[in-house]
Amino acid sequence: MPELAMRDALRQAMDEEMSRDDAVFVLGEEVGEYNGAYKVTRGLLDKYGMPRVMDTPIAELGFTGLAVGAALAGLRPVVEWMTYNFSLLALDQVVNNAAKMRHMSGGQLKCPIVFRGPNGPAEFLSSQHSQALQSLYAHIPGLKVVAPSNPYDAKGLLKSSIRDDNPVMFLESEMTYGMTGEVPEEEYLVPIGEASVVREGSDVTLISYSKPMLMLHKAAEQLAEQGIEAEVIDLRTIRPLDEETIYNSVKKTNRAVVVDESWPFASVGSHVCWLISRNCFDYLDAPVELVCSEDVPMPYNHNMELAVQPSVEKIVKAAKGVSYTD
Amino acid sequence: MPELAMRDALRQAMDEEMSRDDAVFVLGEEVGEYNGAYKVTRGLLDKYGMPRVMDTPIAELGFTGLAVGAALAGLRPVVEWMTYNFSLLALDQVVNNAAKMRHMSGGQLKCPIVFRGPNGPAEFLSSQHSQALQSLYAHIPGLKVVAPSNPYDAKGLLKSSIRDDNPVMFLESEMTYGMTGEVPEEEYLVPIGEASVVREGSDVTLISYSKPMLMLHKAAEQLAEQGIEAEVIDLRTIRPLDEETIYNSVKKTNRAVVVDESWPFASVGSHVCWLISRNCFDYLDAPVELVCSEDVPMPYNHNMELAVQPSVEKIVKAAKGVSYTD
Amino acid sequence: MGKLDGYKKDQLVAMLRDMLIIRRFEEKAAQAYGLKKIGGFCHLYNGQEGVVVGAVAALDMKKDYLLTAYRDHGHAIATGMDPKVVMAELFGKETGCSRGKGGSMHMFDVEKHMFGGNGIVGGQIPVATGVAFMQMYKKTGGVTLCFFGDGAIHQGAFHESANLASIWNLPVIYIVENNHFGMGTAVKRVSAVEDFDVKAKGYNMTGTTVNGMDVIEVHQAIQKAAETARKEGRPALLDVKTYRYKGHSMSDPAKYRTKEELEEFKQQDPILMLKQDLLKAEMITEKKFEELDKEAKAIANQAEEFAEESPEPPLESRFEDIYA
Amino acid sequence: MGKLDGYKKDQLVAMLRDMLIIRRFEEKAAQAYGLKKIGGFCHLYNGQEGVVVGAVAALDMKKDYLLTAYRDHGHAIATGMDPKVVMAELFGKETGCSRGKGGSMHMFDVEKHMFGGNGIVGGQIPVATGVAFMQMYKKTGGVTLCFFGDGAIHQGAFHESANLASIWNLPVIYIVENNHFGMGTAVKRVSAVEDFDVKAKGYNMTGTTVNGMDVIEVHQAIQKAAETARKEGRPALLDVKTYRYKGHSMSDPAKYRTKEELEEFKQQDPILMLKQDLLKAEMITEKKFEELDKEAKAIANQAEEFAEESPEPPLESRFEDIYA
Ligand SMILES: Cc1ncc(C[n+]2csc(CCOP(=O)(O)OP(=O)(O)O)c2C)c(N)n1
Ligand SMILES: Cc1ncc(C[n+]2csc(CCOP(=O)(O)OP(=O)(O)O)c2C)c(N)n1
Ligand SMILES: [Mg+2]
Ligand SMILES: [Mg+2]
Repeated sequence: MPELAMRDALRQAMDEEMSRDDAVFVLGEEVGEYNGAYKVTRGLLDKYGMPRVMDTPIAELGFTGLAVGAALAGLRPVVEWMTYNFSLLALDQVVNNAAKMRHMSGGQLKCPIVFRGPNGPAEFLSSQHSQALQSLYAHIPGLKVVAPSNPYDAKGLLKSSIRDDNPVMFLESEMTYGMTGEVPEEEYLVPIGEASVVREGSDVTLISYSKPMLMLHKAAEQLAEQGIEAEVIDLRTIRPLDEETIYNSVKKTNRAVVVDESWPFASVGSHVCWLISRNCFDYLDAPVELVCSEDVPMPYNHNMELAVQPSVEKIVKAAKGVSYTD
Repeated sequence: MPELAMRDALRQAMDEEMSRDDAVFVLGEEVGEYNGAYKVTRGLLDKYGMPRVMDTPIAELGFTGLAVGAALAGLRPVVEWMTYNFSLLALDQVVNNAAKMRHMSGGQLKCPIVFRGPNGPAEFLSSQHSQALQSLYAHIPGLKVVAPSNPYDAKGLLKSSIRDDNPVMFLESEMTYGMTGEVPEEEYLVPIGEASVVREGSDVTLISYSKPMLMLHKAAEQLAEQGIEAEVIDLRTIRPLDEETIYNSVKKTNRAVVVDESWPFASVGSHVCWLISRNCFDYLDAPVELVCSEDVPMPYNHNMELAVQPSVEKIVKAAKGVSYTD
Repeated sequence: MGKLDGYKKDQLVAMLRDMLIIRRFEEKAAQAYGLKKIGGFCHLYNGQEGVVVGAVAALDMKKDYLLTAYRDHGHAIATGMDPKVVMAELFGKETGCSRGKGGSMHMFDVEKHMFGGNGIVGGQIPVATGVAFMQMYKKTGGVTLCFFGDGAIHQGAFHESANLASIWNLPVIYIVENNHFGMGTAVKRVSAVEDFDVKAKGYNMTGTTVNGMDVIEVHQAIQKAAETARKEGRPALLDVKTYRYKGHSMSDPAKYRTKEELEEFKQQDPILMLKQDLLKAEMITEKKFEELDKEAKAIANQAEEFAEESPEPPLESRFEDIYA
Repeated sequence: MGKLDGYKKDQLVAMLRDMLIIRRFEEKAAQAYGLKKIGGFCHLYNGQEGVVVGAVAALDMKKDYLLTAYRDHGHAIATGMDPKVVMAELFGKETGCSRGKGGSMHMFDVEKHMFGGNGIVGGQIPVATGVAFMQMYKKTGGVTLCFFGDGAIHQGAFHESANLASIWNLPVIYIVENNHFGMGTAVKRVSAVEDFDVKAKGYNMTGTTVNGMDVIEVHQAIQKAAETARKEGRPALLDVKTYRYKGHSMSDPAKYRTKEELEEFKQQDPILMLKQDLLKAEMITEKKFEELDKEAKAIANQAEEFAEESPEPPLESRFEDIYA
């Protein structure tokens, strides 16, 4: 299978869906002539022209709401937010229109729209530009939230998201756009709402999604060297959450560590921790642990910014903690 | 002690702080000539005039950011959002400026500002106007989040919030503005960050904040009739959370039910559930239960909107569930 | 009498009829609200009928679209929605256009291109701009009417949308229903300019001031704007002066204005004005007007009866209509 | 030669000096970035020096304030911040103005009334308007300069703020640093109008177009606007045309523009232009200019050395500076 970088896998997904369906179009800041701030939309303007690819002014609320209207009227917009940090300006349109139009119209309307862009900590950006905002979106009924960790899933999930008739928040990560992985030449989809067990193990379940999955793999290896066999789960979709896969694993391992780049309070991470605590109550040999970003705004200084985030060491430590071997 | 309605207790707090400190001012839609959409600011314009009380255009992002700037420059704004539903338009200014200015300036700036208004379900308003949004704000480091349930706490906490040198999200509830309670004539403060045990009990701990506290009291009474003595905790402040008071209670009762008007996913409620699950692991005789709003946008029809929210019946049922007596 | 030149009698009578139906419908809704058959916010349209009726009369709702704010009963009826399903929605019934999920602020009829009904002030402006984007994208030749209030124009959503519509040549017509107040706030207290048409220049757009109490003037202004939008894809901004006779919503006693001001506008009532014009032109008689009004009242009554008799939505339906 | 009439030599030389320091500082920063001493976004100000230097020269920073976006090194230095603490912040060091927490986009000096440095496009506009609100509230007689880019003006934040400033008589001056591009996007591709001054009318505000390559013209325009703001509390909007010589940030090769366009603007370089004016007026000599430039380079070098030698912030400090 060919190896593709994440950004190219994402582009392929958009490209294929755009040629499959004229209603699919891409809009956002710098997505066209500049080929994307992170080059994810490279070549799409050349290939499809306007209005299939639209460079927008810096007006997140306006172009997001415009895309919602276009979706309600029959198009299938893919909105690129240059980063999710800027999506806060557009939140009203996502929460009050995209997520609710179907509901408020008693099922008459549907809103097939994808919001995508990098989310989560990057490097040397300070606190306004390095936020993991998935917990805000995961809280909202009416949305789906997808967060792949590798090129294969990214392509398959983005294609599914574009074909989905609901608003999908599609979370990427700046730090992994260059990450490569195998992507088949033939067409495939990865269904929304299915987690995947990416490593089997018997002693502890490690759960995460998106960029931190890289750490989970490493942590699992280190743990294996120390005699602890970790089962590793990549959630891939946050909403709807594949609870069954999680519980099946924890009921087997009796221990769980959830890893999340978010701040802790009212987060995806702490929610998953509680779900396990409640639904595997009789199976748990130790409290479920959360390894998350510290509850502070992201500093610019690199040593500090690394210190506030999850790390392989922190994950290993937590896994040993719940295994009572530290 | 005189009985005061919630709205009057809140107004007294603002009035007292405005006369105590010239830097305190109130702004928002209809807060002046109209005396507030819910009459919480009644009389303040008459008493203090402009610019102490400023009626704003309908421009939540603009006037919220303006208030942040005024706070950084030495004033102490009290921003009224007509309801928290509309605060989503202003979220960027709260999250990226109010909560982070001190951090980004390396501690040079401070941002003494209060954002207040009704939050949570009201009646017959459909999905855009009946949202409990505390989980979004509770997620953000740099903010404090306060949510009183009665006039006494409301007044004391609002005064503390106005005197606090940090951004405070102050959550009220439309449905309880008319609720009366005792409020002393002499000045007092209620400190931010302290929960209160409002009923002692030995069998199960019921935890909530804001409007649902009314249900907790009733539920505790019904449970008592059935031989279950509930300890009832009013969190009063969500961030910073008074974890100690919670754990002390649960370590005694060994059972907990958390009640929250929020949607479940990544919520204040599920977070508190996880904190208890983790930190009282060895004390829990049953999984911690969450009684929250159902994971759906709020419908307009009254029977449906009641059905999606927490209720005394649901709380009693959950408490009996964790007590294994249902 | 040049004013009605070029109009067919049927067309004018239809406008009169629509305004009457909306007026009588709102009166019925107010009554039902008093009886607690309707709850929550309920923003009545009395006095403003000329705006939406004049506007919709200039459209072809097969290819054109309409979006507005929460003061939307009139818009629902003007686009051809059955007053019964509108009233049933107000009653929160299963037979309501939104199955009882939306209520007063959220009237929708996707077939009739009535895309709501939005409760967030200014929230519909980018969305309407997006509907017009679809029209440009698919070259449908349609236009989208985007109604909002004098209070809404200060929202960033307007500014961002207007610029987008202009640079992308979107066939959207922004209609300020300038009823002089946003809740209790008079326009002049919150706006740096008196007439909003001056804002249009900042987006390289045509701006026009229109007397919204005169349905004919509205009709002509929209017709003109729609033609430009269809032919050249140019958006437009219309500041349509009107007045609401009732409080902002059912709970507002409207103490912020004088009786005299209200009376002044009632003298120019859009229904009365068109009636006078038609009487003068001998296109209707007093008797015909009475008949139309009687019919309007009957329609409102039937709507109320239908709503009253309709079933409550099943409780389980609260889990429906969320994901497609 | 009327242009410099009324100016004292010292004042003009100080402006020249400030522009040179900023230029040399940015060159040093670019170098250090290449050596990975600085990371992340780093938006250089080369070419735009005339804007902030001309503007600040018109102010009294004891009572006036300044806020800008992320392209803020020049603004920091112009307001009198020590280039050392600015460079140290770029290096993420404990001695940086923001203790290494803010980096390139977040230069602050509260004492000097430099209130940042904001990374959200348009984010500083309401905040600056609020600082001016304080000035109105306390009647300080001060004004607030609010700088933002040609890309930022399309944000709703601008629209909402401008209306607020106008209705409340806030002494804020909105300065568009119109460097013709927002990242890779030329103004004309995203703006419905070519000159932004036409937008001012929509807020009942004065709008002016200014040549930002000419520090004297900027100085005079700001002086005039500041006077009106101080005396009458009226805000103003200035569209200041300028150009950035480098890419948007360090990672941008700037392929979206021609070499010719860049060269054209370099011919009008604000430092060169003022130098010529001063030579002509015999206020400086070539030698004096060389001295000034040497001094500027020395300041930039010292800043770099200071930053290099400064300690890393203690890791525990990540829990500090969050709550007061
Ligand atoms: C974003 C937002 N802010 C505030 C409100 C509360 N609110 C509802 S209607 C209204 C006044 C709107 O006035 P205008 O736009 O003139 O419309 P009108 O009611 O006069 O038709 C306000 C402030 C809201 N619904 N949404
Ligand atoms: C709200 C928001 N959207 C997008 C960005 C990404 N971004 C950073 S700078 C920039 C271009 C801004 O252009 P302009 O306002 O002209 O300022 P300039 O960089 O030219 O000084 C963009 C899109 C951002 N930082 N904030
Ligand atoms: Mg109005
Ligand atoms: Mg620019």
